[in-house]
Amino acid sequence: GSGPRRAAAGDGPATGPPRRGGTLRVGAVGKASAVNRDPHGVQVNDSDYLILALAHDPLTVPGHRPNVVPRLAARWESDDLRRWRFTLAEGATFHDGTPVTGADVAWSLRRLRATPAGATRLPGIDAGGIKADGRNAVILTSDYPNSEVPLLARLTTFTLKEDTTDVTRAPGTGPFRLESFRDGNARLVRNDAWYGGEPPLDAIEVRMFESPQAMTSALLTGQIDLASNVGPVAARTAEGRDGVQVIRRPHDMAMPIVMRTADGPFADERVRLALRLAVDREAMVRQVLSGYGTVANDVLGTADPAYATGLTQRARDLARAGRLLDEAGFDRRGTYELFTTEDVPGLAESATLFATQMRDAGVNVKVVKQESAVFWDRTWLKAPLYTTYWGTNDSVVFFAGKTMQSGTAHNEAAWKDEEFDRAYRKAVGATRGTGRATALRELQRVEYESSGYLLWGMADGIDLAAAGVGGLPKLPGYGRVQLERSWLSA
Amino acid sequence: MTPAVARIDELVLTGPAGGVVVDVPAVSGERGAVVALVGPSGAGKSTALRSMLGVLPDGLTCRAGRVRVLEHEVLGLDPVRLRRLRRHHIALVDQDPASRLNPRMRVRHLLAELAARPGPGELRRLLTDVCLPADDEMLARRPHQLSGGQQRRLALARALARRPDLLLLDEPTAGLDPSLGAEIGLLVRELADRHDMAVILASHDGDLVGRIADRVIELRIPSRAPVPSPPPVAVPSASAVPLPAPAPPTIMAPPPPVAAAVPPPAPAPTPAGGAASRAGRPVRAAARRTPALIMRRLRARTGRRGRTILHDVELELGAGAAHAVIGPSGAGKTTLARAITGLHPHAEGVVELDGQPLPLRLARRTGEQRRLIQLVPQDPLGALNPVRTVGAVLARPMRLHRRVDPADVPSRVERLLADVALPAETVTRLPHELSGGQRQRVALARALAADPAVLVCDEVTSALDAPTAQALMELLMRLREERGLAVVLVSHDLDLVARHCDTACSIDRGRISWAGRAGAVLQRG
Amino acid sequence: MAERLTAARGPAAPPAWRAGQSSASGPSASGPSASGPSASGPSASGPSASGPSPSGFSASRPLSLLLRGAAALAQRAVLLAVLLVAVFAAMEFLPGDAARSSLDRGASAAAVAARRVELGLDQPLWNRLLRWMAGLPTGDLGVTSRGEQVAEVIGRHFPGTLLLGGLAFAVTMVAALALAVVAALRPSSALDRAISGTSTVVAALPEFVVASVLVLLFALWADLLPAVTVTAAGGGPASAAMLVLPVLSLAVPQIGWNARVARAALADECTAPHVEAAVLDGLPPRRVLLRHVLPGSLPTIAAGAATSVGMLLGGAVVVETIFNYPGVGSVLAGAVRDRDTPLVAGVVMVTSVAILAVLLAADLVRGWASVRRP
Amino acid sequence: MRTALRLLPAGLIAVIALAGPLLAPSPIDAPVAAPYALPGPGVPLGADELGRNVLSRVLAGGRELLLTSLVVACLVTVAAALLGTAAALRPALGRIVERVADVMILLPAVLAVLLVVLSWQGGGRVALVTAAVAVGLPYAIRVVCAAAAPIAGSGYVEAAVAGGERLPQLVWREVLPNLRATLLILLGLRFVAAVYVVTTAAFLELGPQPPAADWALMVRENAPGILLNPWAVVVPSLAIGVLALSVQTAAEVLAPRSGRQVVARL
Ligand SMILES: Nc1ncnc2c1ncn2[C@@H]1O[C@H](COP(=O)(O)OP(=O)(O)OP(=O)(O)O)[C@@H](O)[C@H]1O
Ligand SMILES: Nc1ncnc2c1ncn2[C@@H]1O[C@H](COP(=O)(O)OP(=O)(O)OP(=O)(O)O)[C@@H](O)[C@H]1O
Ligand SMILES: [Mg+2]
Ligand SMILES: [Mg+2]
Ligand code: NI
Repeated sequence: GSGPRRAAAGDGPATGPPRRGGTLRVGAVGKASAVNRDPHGVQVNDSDYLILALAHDPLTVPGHRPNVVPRLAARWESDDLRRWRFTLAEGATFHDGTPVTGADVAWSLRRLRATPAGATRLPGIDAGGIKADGRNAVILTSDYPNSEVPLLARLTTFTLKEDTTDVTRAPGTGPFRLESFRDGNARLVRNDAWYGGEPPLDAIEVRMFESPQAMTSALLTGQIDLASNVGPVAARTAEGRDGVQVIRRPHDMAMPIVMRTADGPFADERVRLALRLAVDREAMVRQVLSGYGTVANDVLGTADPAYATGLTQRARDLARAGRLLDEAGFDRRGTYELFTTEDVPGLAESATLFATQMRDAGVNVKVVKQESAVFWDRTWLKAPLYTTYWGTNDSVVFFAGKTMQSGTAHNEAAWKDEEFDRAYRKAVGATRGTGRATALRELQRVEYESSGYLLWGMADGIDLAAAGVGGLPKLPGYGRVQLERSWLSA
Repeated sequence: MTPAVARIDELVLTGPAGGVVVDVPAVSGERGAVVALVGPSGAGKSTALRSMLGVLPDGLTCRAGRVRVLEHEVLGLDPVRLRRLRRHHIALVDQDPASRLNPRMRVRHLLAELAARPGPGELRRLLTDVCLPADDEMLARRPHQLSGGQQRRLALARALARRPDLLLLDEPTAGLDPSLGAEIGLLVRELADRHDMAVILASHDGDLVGRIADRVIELRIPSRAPVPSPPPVAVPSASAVPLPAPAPPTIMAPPPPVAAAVPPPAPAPTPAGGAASRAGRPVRAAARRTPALIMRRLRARTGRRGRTILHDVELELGAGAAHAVIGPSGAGKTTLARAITGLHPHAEGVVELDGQPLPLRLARRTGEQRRLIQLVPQDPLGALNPVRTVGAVLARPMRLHRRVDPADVPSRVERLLADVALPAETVTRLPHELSGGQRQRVALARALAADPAVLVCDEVTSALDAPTAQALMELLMRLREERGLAVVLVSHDLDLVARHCDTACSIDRGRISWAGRAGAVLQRG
Repeated sequence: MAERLTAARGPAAPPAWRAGQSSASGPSASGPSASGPSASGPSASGPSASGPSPSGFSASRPLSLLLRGAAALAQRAVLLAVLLVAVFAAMEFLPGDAARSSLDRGASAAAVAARRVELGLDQPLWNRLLRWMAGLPTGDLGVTSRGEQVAEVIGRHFPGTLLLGGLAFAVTMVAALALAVVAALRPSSALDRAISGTSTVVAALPEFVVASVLVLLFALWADLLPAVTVTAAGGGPASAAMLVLPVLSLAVPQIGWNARVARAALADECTAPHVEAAVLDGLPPRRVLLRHVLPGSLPTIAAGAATSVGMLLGGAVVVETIFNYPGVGSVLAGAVRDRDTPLVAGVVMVTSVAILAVLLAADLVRGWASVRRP
Repeated sequence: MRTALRLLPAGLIAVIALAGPLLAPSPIDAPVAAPYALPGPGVPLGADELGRNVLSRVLAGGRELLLTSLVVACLVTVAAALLGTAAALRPALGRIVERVADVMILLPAVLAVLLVVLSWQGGGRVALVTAAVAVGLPYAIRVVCAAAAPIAGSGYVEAAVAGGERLPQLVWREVLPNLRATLLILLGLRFVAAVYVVTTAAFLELGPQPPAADWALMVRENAPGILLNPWAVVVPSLAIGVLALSVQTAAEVLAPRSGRQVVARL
């Protein structure tokens, strides 16, 4: 197929040593109606999250290998995987100069835990299990052994001063200090005293855009320097234009198709396997993602260092799919509705193309597009066949725990598998080592063979930047907000 | 002789079928001369006048046409020059001025937009010239706040406003009472004499023509389109009234300029006494029964809290009787007619029909009540739907009120047309394809199609030549006899009134100023 | 030729045209006196010749106008209330609710329920509606599902939309009228057909197509105008140039629509006899059009324009998104998506007031132009 | 003959819209090129968001839209013509009709469409048509009402009332024939507006569902790639415009010519 050409040759990232100074204008998508400035609130807007992440620090942040790296917490340790002690970074202070204490962190985490979604953000950790430990440490106690606690501490564990009331004006601990904010647009200036080392940029201006298209236009006409998460269409539009670099961050977004396992037409494992064999993954990546992505193998968590590369890559095998359907006694005369929504670019398109491909296997799939609110209210977790998406590419275990183990509230495919559950418990309960590795392999094998997910590929995250911008983040998911090492060439 | 300001050398128009519809003889008009075009309704008088503005009726083809106005061949003149000619040098006062005055403009602007020197003084002068009150209140009115005669005079004032070289008048005195007509006649004569205008007018008002015209040119209906003679009516003497025999264009000797000194030529041969005796019978017949239409203390205002324009008018009318309403222009005749029909929204009083009280608001009247009283309005052009053919217009009341077997409707329509002396082919025409007199007759025919008990005619003969008017009156006479139709006739034609009505009243400033036998109107002066 | 006329009737001519005639009574017993009283005031009092007329319709005019205005306003207020009830009911009808959409998709059922209580969604519709309405007189439009004051959100965003919509409306009306008039001056000419055809096609183009094409042409290729709006510190667009493309994208389809309506209304009115009369009076085409044709077709044109306001505000949702223009349109889109009833109702209310104002104006135009018979 | 000539484009576009699916060179839902590929061999209009043949989809995408929008446009125009003139003739009725219409004008189209279509589960096309009529009607009524008002005050309507005509006849015989130009334009514009509503519905995922080819849907789906392959958006947009234009011409040509023409050139 016609894979995407690499980012325009002449306009690679700025080279040379990082230069100090300059103001970076960053665009991020956000809806005016959904602006939320509470660090522990629900961030629907990229722009809000970007601003918060620059001004506040979570305890940990995503990394490449390992996938969790220190930020406000300099290190963490646990003996039994239940009692986790996070030690704060040396010299961490708030923007007003006061040092960050364990009490501040504990208060903030308890505040986070008390939000409506708190239980899913910090699963297994009660408010009572969050305690300051001395001046610069905090202890989190999990109900069960959980090796993933540091991972859970990524993203929204923003720290405010204890007993803050006005959260929108509270000083943060991050590399930049919020100078002004209006309607989702903000200006942040360098925090010279940041414990992680002084960022090169003088300031970052965040501009909120209603749509990726508007953001792309703004970048192409030089109104902004960095357009974050614009999607493949914008990337192709920008390709070949002078003065624009296209940054690909692989494994950014999963858009699996969910087949309900508990009941309905896809309850039979053979039917699910047949569909997985009938889908043309290469074509999906090529057509839906314009090639800006990679083929996947039905296992979620592709960027995890522990991701099972040993499993054979599934490829299209219509003959075998047909046989499996026959064996299962699948009714080919029926029409099966595939529900989808337009929340993220490419989602509805993937459903459409999937439906076309299924016709080759003799399965009639009819795409039903739903408005977002309807989809989440009526379809998600309930329908026999629907698309879903996960924007942060978390670890294998994270997905297993959040969406597949039998007890979770968000078991999208209503999947219950003894073997899987056992492997999961072993994986979370195991310290790093061979036991954990085997458990993880086992877990992924079961998932590969019989889960309700059909993960055909992973979309790249795509940012556009002006030619002079260097040091841009390369990580998938929310790793894209780490702009503290970015710089502008003269 | 001074060179002609305007001359029609020839003008022959043919209809869609190819037959000649209009054939205008040579016409010319010079400065200082008043030329009158006369002839039966539908002869082409209005067409001739309009041709001098460079317009021909659409739908007709011009087989031969040479019309010169002020050294310009106006048919086919380029638009810019034509417009300038119309703007500065020619003015036409149309036959139906009511519809041709912009309803959204005030008198002030209607005059000012054409005035050569639009100043307040000039506007007042114009109004005074046409015998309209020259006060601010008048200047602030809109056309629909004027009576029919006032509208006509306003249209005349508009024409005079630009001080044209050539003044074309289409029935300038239609709908005006005799004295006002005489006044307007004097004005026209003076325009020609003192201001050196060329005036060409079309009129059926023999009186006016006799008094002011220097030359009379008679138009006739081309032989191809014979006018059906009205069918023999029940009254024996009616058939004695002949239709005008088509006469060759005659150029009469110009009468002496002081028109008023010439006694008006007697227009009709029938002696007034004969009419009175004929009219006697229905009155007696009706007297035995209760009166068909009774009106008591009828008042009308211009608005809910507006000025009163009718004061306590009383009227009684027997079945088969004919009552005339005369009076100066703007007196309230039309208002009275409309109030009877239920069309004046701000009227109060009592109206009874055949002993039954009748609501004054039309909306409260039943369909049958509406059918029983029919109005022939003063402005027939406005009262005819521009997109409906004559045939449809006439057939509709018959079907609506189910007075005629549906199968018979076409033949009844044909009969009705013949009754009002219109050719049968008129059925397919649209209102704007008719002459003024023809429209008036269509409006009358429509009213008759409903088979009413009371017919209210508002100036139904104002656009008709005397013989045609006479024929219509005979028709009404016949219906009065046969069906007991009661007629309220609003008219300024005292001869007509004297000959065809039983009783009459005169309205002045909204009050009945006189009532008595119709024969007496002529003596009243 | 006109020159000669003027010369002949120069100042030398007698000032009164009918010199000597106005006083002549002669046989005319009813001449001037017949028409005199018809013009005089409420007089049962007799033949008062002239003078100011204290007739009813001019005396009580200001008062009755005021009363009528008040009545019209009251009527509109009721309309608005009805609409708001409808909006509340409509939002109730839609699947999903604000509690769920203001939470993570991961929120538990208990959390959703708690959030419903917090947002008052557990209350019956009427309760919520009444509570919301009770706050209206004090300018309190309630709180969004994200906890902001609705009035504040709208206050921040509505001026932008008003500016955008107002400009687009002005551009629309000027352009549409100009096109319609130009076309009407040359009926069934090539120009007329071209204008009619283009405006139909243009009216069929969705705003975002126009917007995308404009961005492509003027921003990405020609680099003449900014592609998107950048918000200045004050909240408005940073430069006036940023308004050009959004205004055009909004206006172009509406120009098409209004040009068509106006052209048709003009065509209908052109058949009126009084228009013909004006032409035969030799009035210049422009005058005929402006004074004789336009007033009659104004009600239709005004109605078209009034409906355009609604569509302009609707189009603002799309255009604001594409150009990243800070306005209330995008807030409305998001609020509907989030089932944020108070916010939707608040936005609908302010846009409705704007639309109502224009509808009222259209009604006034119609009242002015309509000819009531006596 | 001239009538036939003027009808030709309308006929052509109708034929394309109705028979298009048969003419399509490749299946409408199979990718044949890269997404948003520019025109090239086999894909004269390039490819759409999924690399499908734009030409095929344009050919296939008119039928439903044409029929739905035509139905909506006719319903709206007829209903508005009747209600609007009735309202102009009867001020009391007029006030009610107009006030109801006004409320509906104030309701944003998005909300109105959502309400009708979502509350009428399984209504499908009928629900969509209903919503489109409901959204379009108030606008149309206002225009008709305004246009009919002067005619309602004319002498011939008064004469007809005095002659005993009832409301339906007044509407049908006296007023409507005089509104020819306005009504025809209205029909054309309502068609366009109907397309609009169908597009809006598609925007709310309520209209035609993928992979159906539909001009309105295509315009919307391919909008993000307008810079990559403009044809995928421009061609269906133009198709809608041309369709509207031909609906308009057809209506003008086919409607009976009546009434006086513009008498004199201005
Ligand atoms: N709406 C109005 N506002 C002010 N004055 C009005 C209004 N309607 C009618 N009038 C006046 O009422 C008077 C009576 O009008 P009407 O039409 O009844 O007169 P008429 O007797 O029929 O006159 P004509 O012979 O000229 O037709 C006129 O002076 C007219 O100017
Ligand atoms: N557009 C048209 N189509 C067909 N016939 C027409 C058209 N216009 C006028 N006519 C006919 O031409 C003839 C002359 O009409 P015109 O108006 O000039 O008559 P007129 O002499 O003014 O009559 P009246 O005294 O009744 O006003 C009439 O028979 C009329 O029916
Ligand atoms: Mg005539
Ligand atoms: Mg009168
Ligand atoms: Ni001149």
